[in-house]
Amino acid sequence: MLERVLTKNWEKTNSHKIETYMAGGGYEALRQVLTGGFTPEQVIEEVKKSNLRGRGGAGFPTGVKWSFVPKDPSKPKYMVVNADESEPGTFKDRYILERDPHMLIEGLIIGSYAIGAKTCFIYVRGEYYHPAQVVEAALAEAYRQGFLGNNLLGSGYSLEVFLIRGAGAYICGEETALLESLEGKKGWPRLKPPFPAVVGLYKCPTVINNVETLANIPHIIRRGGQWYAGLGPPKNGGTRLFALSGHVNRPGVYELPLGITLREMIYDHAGGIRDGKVIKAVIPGGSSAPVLTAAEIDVKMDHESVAAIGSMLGSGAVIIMDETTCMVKALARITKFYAHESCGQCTPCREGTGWMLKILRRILQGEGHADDPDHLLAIQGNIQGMTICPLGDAAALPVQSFVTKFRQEFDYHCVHKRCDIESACAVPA
Amino acid sequence: MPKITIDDKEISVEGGTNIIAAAQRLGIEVPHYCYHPGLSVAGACRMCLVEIEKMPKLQTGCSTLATEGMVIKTIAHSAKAKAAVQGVLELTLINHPLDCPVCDQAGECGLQDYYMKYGLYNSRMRDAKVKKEKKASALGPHVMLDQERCILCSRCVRFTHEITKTNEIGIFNRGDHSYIDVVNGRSLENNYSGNVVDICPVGALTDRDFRFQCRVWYLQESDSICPGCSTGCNIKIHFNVRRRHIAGGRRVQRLKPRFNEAVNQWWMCDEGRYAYPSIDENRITTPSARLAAAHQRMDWRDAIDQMALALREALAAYGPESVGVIASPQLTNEDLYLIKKLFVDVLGIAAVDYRMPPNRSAKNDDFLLRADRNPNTLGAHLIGLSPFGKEISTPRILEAAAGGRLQVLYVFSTDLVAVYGEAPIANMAAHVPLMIYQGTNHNRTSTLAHLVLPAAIYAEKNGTFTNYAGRVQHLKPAFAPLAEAMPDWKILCKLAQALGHDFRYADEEAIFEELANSQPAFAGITYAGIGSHGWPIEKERVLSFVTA
Amino acid sequence: MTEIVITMGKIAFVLFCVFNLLYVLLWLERKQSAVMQDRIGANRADIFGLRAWGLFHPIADAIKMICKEDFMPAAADKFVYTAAPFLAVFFSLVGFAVIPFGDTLTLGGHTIHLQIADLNVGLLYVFAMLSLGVYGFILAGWASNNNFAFLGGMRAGSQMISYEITMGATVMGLVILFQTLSLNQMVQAQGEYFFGFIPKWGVLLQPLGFLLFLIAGIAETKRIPFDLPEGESEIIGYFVEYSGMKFGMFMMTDFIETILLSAMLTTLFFGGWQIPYLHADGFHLGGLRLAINPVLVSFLQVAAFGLKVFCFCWLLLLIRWTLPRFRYDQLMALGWKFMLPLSLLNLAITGLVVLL
Amino acid sequence: MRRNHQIPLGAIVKGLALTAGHFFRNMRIHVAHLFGRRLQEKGMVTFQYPEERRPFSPRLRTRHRLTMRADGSPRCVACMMCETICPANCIYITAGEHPDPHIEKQPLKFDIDLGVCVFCGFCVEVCPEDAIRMDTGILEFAAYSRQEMILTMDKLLMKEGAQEPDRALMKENA
Repeated sequence: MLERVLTKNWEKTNSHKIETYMAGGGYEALRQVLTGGFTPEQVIEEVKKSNLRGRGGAGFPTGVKWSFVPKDPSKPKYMVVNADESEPGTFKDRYILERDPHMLIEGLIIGSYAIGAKTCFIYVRGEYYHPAQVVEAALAEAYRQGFLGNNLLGSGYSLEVFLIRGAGAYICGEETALLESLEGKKGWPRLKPPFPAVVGLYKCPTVINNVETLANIPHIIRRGGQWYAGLGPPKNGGTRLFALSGHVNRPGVYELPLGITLREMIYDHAGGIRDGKVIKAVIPGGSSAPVLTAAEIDVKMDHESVAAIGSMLGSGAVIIMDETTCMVKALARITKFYAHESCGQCTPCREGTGWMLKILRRILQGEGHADDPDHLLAIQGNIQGMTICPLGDAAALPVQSFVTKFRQEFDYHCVHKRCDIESACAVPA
Repeated sequence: MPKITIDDKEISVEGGTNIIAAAQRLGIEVPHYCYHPGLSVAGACRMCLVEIEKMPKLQTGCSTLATEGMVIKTIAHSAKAKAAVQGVLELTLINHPLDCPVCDQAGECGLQDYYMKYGLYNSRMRDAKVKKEKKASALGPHVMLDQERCILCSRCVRFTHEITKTNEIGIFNRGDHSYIDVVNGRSLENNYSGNVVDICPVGALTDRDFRFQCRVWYLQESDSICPGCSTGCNIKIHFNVRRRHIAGGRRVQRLKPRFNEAVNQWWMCDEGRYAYPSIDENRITTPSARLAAAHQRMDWRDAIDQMALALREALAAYGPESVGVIASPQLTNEDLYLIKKLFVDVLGIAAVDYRMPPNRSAKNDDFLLRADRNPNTLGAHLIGLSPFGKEISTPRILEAAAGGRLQVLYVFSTDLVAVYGEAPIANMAAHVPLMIYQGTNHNRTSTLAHLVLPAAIYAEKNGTFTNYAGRVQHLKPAFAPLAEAMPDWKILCKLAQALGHDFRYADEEAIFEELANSQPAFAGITYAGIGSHGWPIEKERVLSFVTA
Repeated sequence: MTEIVITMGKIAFVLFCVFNLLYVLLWLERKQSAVMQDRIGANRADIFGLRAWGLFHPIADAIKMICKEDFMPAAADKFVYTAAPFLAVFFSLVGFAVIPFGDTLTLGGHTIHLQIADLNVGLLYVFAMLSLGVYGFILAGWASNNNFAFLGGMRAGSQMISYEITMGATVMGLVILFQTLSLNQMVQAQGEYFFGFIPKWGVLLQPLGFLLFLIAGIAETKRIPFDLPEGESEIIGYFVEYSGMKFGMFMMTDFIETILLSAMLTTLFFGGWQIPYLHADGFHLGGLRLAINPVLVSFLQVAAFGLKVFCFCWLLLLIRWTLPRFRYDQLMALGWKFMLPLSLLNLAITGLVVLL
Repeated sequence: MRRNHQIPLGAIVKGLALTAGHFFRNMRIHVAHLFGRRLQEKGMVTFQYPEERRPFSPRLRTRHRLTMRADGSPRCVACMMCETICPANCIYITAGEHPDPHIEKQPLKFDIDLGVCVFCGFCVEVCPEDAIRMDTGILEFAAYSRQEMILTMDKLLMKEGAQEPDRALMKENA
């Protein structure tokens, strides 16, 4: 059977307690790094070797990202943990925060050490009230144990960690918007370049990592990058948390190696489609990823393979839809989310998402025009690639994929002014 | 100096220049809304997208800096960029109300301009526009807000954040419900609030003062210099003399700042901006003489003759000590030079000064507005109209007048009553046989004067001001003087001729030429050299005169 | 004394007739042109609601002209400017002095010749007066001190000279035939008959002469198609500066000359007051005789003259409302290269025929 | 330069015959009409204007009017398009604030100087609010002074005391 790296403690009682964590070998990696003579460069090297790629969605190699931080000591450096997990369909970080927060804390300490940060912020999604409490408690435990604070384990290295709760904006999951939010401003993404690694929080070099990414660090240090890289296919080190939701019999978070096929994931692990229905579509990487049809579920779930068929692995949130789903309604629901969450800073996303939602709502109300699907495609084309941050693309890609792959459903709606799949295909409020 | 290629044209620009600015130098327009050279880059409107070789995505011209060998195609050459810009413009317009007929911005509106150039013309928008809360509401004493017209370019927000640092305006809410408003019930009240109207590319922020006064296409413009303080902000006078039924026949409709890197950049203060009504209101229109209590209109010829006679008699009977002249730093260098030439050099009068006791309540505001509310104080000084050195001789002149030692007191554009109070000036006027007031507007001093002469106001004048930093700047006339008013120098020439001195000048430039030849501080300066951006007199020269 | 009274009466009668005809012509000018053009014409001037087909319009015209501002250009020659219209009217009116409008009328023993003055050089007199009339126009043009007016005056002068020659040469044919310059004698001579029954009218004796005289006559009156001195669409002409009644006098001159021309045509070519076969004592035709009271005969003759004049007036108006204006070079070419040679030819043939 | 010096005598005679023909024909008919005969034959094209009126073409541009909102206020928002396009410069608008912020702007004064107007209809064409029309059917607006030729907003709005539109004639042809 597959080795469980991140989820091995989850079923234990009091898995969030430091005792439980330390009993399973927790904080040994930290000890190894701080007292075992690891230099920050060596840590980065080990992480590079592990082929660990960012788990937030973009999949950028973590070691490489850390190495971008300038060595220049004139400015403070910051480590920021992005726990603003808001993508619809994604709930993996929440499990780490709630069930094994110390794995994250150990990871962030090692990461901060590697980039030379003296301060670390954990930016937790506002709605994650309970997880935030758990992490807060875990931080207190770590301070008590001397893993945080001044002169960690006598190494001379000091680190302060602050937990900050967001106010509920999806956009603050975007790293520069998150930094703005941290600085106390409106969560508007920044223009890039400059990238945060050079000009980040308070204009200082900043590394922003996803919760799951950092949770992998202790394991990499303890068991070696080589071992970690071997867990997955080439260039995709380690296992990965997939959040399966939708019309499957057993939705939930699954730790699976990268490269497993979507079919295996759905039928072998999640117990197949509920009520024996036929699968219709799958969104493989969070609601912003282009949708896949039932014919495409033999794809291997790693960044390259998914990208090859025009979608993306993203945050590993797999949403499964069966034959009873009206794709127009599904798209309207997704679009509503992005229209609601668009920050309003740049024109295409601000105006385009709202317009697309209005059109989709109109189609659902039976007032669609034959050329509305074409308009949707044209509008998404005017958003995609034109915006400051990826939210524009996130809103545009589902529209593009839904309308092109399920065009007949949209046309049916527009021509017949009703739905032929769901008898009560209501308009999302 | 990176060398870049824009639309097949090569140009070398300084490092750090963005693509919009580089293209501008080549005369290529990159459409934009949120970018303003005086503000930080926001990159929000997405109108300035250009195609850059070796970059897969379109880049914004505002935030992309020129780097060596960059090959850029603007919408004129790139179909991809053009389609993108058209798409962005379409999105900008979908929620914009169609109220151009009532919008003051119409005619100088970025949306209208770009729509005509790059618009799709056929609307695909079938759905209702987003309604916002504030339609035509006041944002402050000078600025009107219409949230629906706003395209959220954030220029105004950045202006109050970066230039005035007052942070009154913010963008609230999210997505297509975003709107601009003032923060926490504050009001947009700072001395530079009018500038947000200038930088607003659409009709979201309009000028309350200009509201519904005149459609902008009726306006003509003329370059001038603000006479409000010694900064001498470069301005444009927007006036309407073609359709006189508009705005009650007022000629000047508004003032706008004119870019001058060395003086005011893109900005001007509200105090200067809204001071224009004096150009058309309460003007002295004809020469008049005070008979008993009332003033009676008279001919220019009679007025000049009367002055000349009085001066000649006073000089003959009582000598030059019997004449006092109070000049004004509101006058141009040309006017002041002639005052000096006529009264000091030719007639030998010593009691000539232009200085008033400083107004203690006026302060520099660390940006544009200066405590000295006169545009040409340094000019008057450099011309040499401070004969008693550092000491201000105005009170002495007035004292002499009140003591009956003056036969003629000639006051230029200075409201003595405002400075010294009504009673002393009335008393003084009663003791001088002839008090002449030559100025632009009626005031209490003109009421007390025995002879009132109408002078042209700055908008009607050709001439130069010297600002506090020694920059000689040229103001051009927007229109002819009102009614019978004449530029001060012409009045002085007529007076000089009536006194038998051959003062003849073709125009203001001829006077300035003589001034430049005779006054070392102005040596080498010509109107052509001043141009539209002014001529800075070297600092050492200015200092040597100020301290001398 | 009686002679003077009778002469005064004749003058009054002629002026009465001329002015009334003038009045009618003013009305006719409007009405005839309207009828020709399928219109109704001026009909709105009314007296107490009575419109009378527009007959009151000439009155309205007169009132308007008299009430209008009498404008005079500052640079005009005051005296000449004022005198010019009077000259024009005067010379056109005095032409009527020698026109015989009837034979004789015997009343209470007095035999009255129905002609104001029977000059033996009557024809020359008319031409003389017509020639003098041009002074009115030239002086009007000159005195206005306006280039366009002056141009109009000069055009009038040159046009008069050009066509007067033709006119004179044409009439010479008749003079040769009738052997007299007296208009009355000419009319008398037209009371004879060819072959005993065809009236010996000038038009039959001189058909070409009639045509040439008609054309030259129209040119003399300066009316369309020879209205170059006016030329409303180009220069407006010698009266451009005139207004009010002074302008009205020029207008009157136009119409008086039309009447004079009609009278001349009648007198010279259409038997004047002659009614074929009507003699002093009644109708004579072959063996037929019908005695009529001589007074009635005189009346009939005067009426016949009037009718003929009226018919010519009608014809002149018809021409005026039908033809477009000539170009100036065409006018001159027509006068000098076409009409003058033809009139000389006419004279030569007539002379030859008479000689033979 | 070649000039045609020929006198078209034939054409002159033809022309005279034509006009004389009309004269006699119409005289005959006019006289017959006087006695109430041959009324079906038309002798002239003239309409006896004040007594006898022709129906107007619906496209005819007649005196202007300003259209109103339901509450009787002008639809005009004083955008000055008409004033701007007017080739005769005969429209004089003074704008002011409207109490309703959704209308925002209204004319305080709206004068048209009919003595200057050339009736080109550009103002109607250019109006974005359908606020000005030239469909009143009023063609008679002679006045004794220049001042009376200026139509004020009240007159243009066809308020009380204003000349009534001659709509009957407009409709006949519409």
